[in-house]
Amino acid sequence: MSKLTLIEITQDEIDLDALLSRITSVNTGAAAIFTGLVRGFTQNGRQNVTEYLEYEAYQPMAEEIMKQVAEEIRIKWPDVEGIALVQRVGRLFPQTPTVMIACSAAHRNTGVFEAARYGIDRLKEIVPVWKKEVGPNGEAWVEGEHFHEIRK
Amino acid sequence: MSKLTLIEITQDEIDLDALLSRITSVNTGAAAIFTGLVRGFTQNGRQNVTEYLEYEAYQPMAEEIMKQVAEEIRIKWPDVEGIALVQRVGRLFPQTPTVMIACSAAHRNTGVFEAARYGIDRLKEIVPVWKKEVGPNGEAWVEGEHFHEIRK
Amino acid sequence: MNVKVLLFATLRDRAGSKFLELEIPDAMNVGDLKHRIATDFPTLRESMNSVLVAINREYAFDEGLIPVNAEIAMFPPVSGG
Amino acid sequence: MNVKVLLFATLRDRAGSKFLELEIPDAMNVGDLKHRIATDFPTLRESMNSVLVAINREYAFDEGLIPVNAEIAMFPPVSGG
Repeated sequence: MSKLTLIEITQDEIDLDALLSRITSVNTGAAAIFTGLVRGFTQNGRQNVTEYLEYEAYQPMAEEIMKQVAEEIRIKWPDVEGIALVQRVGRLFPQTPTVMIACSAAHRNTGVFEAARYGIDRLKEIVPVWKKEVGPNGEAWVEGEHFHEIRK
Repeated sequence: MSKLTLIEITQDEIDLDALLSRITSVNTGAAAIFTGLVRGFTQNGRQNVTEYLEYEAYQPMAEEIMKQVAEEIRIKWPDVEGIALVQRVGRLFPQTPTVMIACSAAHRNTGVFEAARYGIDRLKEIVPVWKKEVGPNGEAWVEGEHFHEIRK
Repeated sequence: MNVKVLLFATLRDRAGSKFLELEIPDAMNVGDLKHRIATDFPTLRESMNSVLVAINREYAFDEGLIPVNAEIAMFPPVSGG
Repeated sequence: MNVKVLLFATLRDRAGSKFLELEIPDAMNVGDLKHRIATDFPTLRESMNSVLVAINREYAFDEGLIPVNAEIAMFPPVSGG
């Protein structure tokens, strides 16, 4: 069993196929992947148009915390073999993947779905990354799902 | 809300990024993807090496049943927006993705993980596709997880 | 009436052909068709115990009647994914 | 001792700087450092209510003491993904 862990904070486009291949071994039969994308149009009480999101990370700590999340997954789902956690940063436009979590294993009944779900939940909870939303009415930092301030 | 459904039986390589983009709209914020891959090495009681798998489909019926699976997903998880179900056929070597299910939605708490899981379970249960395993000791049709006959 | 039965996977290999052609009475049901094939095609006899049957690309049960001009297919339990 | 506090997101914008430098007593704890910043940097006062603090790239609580030569960071609740 090959335990491959891939952690990345990157400015580059997320290439799901390439990332998956990096956590695939000759034993891999199944992979569950989650990806989050920039929404161009949201409704939080009011209708809201996003031109782009600007992501920033406290990179060295974010990488440490992402490793910690991968270790948590390994303890909870020991049959998971490959884990990839990738956060893209920089200016990201609607319909662009911003984050990906992939968990691979020999079979699908090994917790790969639950592990990927856990991974994205934990990432959004504790990894030091922030996004600022820029739209026609100005820009706003997004903090824990609510808008903290709006400036033009 | 854009309800995009993509059903494909193909000889071509599965390109997760391209397929995802085809079920992504300006409302999409999350996607759960499952992919199955050819294992090169398995243990079903005995150790077993796979050179390749040969997949075949009863294509027109397989497409109909895949559409039916997508409709089942829409009934069970009405917040799912995009659904892709792709089965690759032909000669597939170890570490190659053979199948993909992707479910996209505005947010991750819409059933996208459960829907992708349901999709692959149903596909493996009812879609008329078969695989023959070819290895150093001959070839064998795989039928419902057990080997039905071995010939050299 | 004359019917053509498409075969897949092990069934095709055992029959040595991608389909069977046979003459059946009108309004025969699926179960009787399976019996008939088990009798007429000895290499397929064993397969008829676990065979799946589709009529016009939908799964059919033994009681289902075979309509005129139907697309009939027989195959083993599926193993895709 | 002299410490440097890295700032991110809203905190950086409000301070108008990527970091703060200040002189603190040895063995000051995180809670006291937050109070000190709220006093010395009025634009960050409100942020100190919900700020997260990391010492050497690990989350730190108010009771945690600030070691010598620590990498200290302050930032708002995370919003990545």
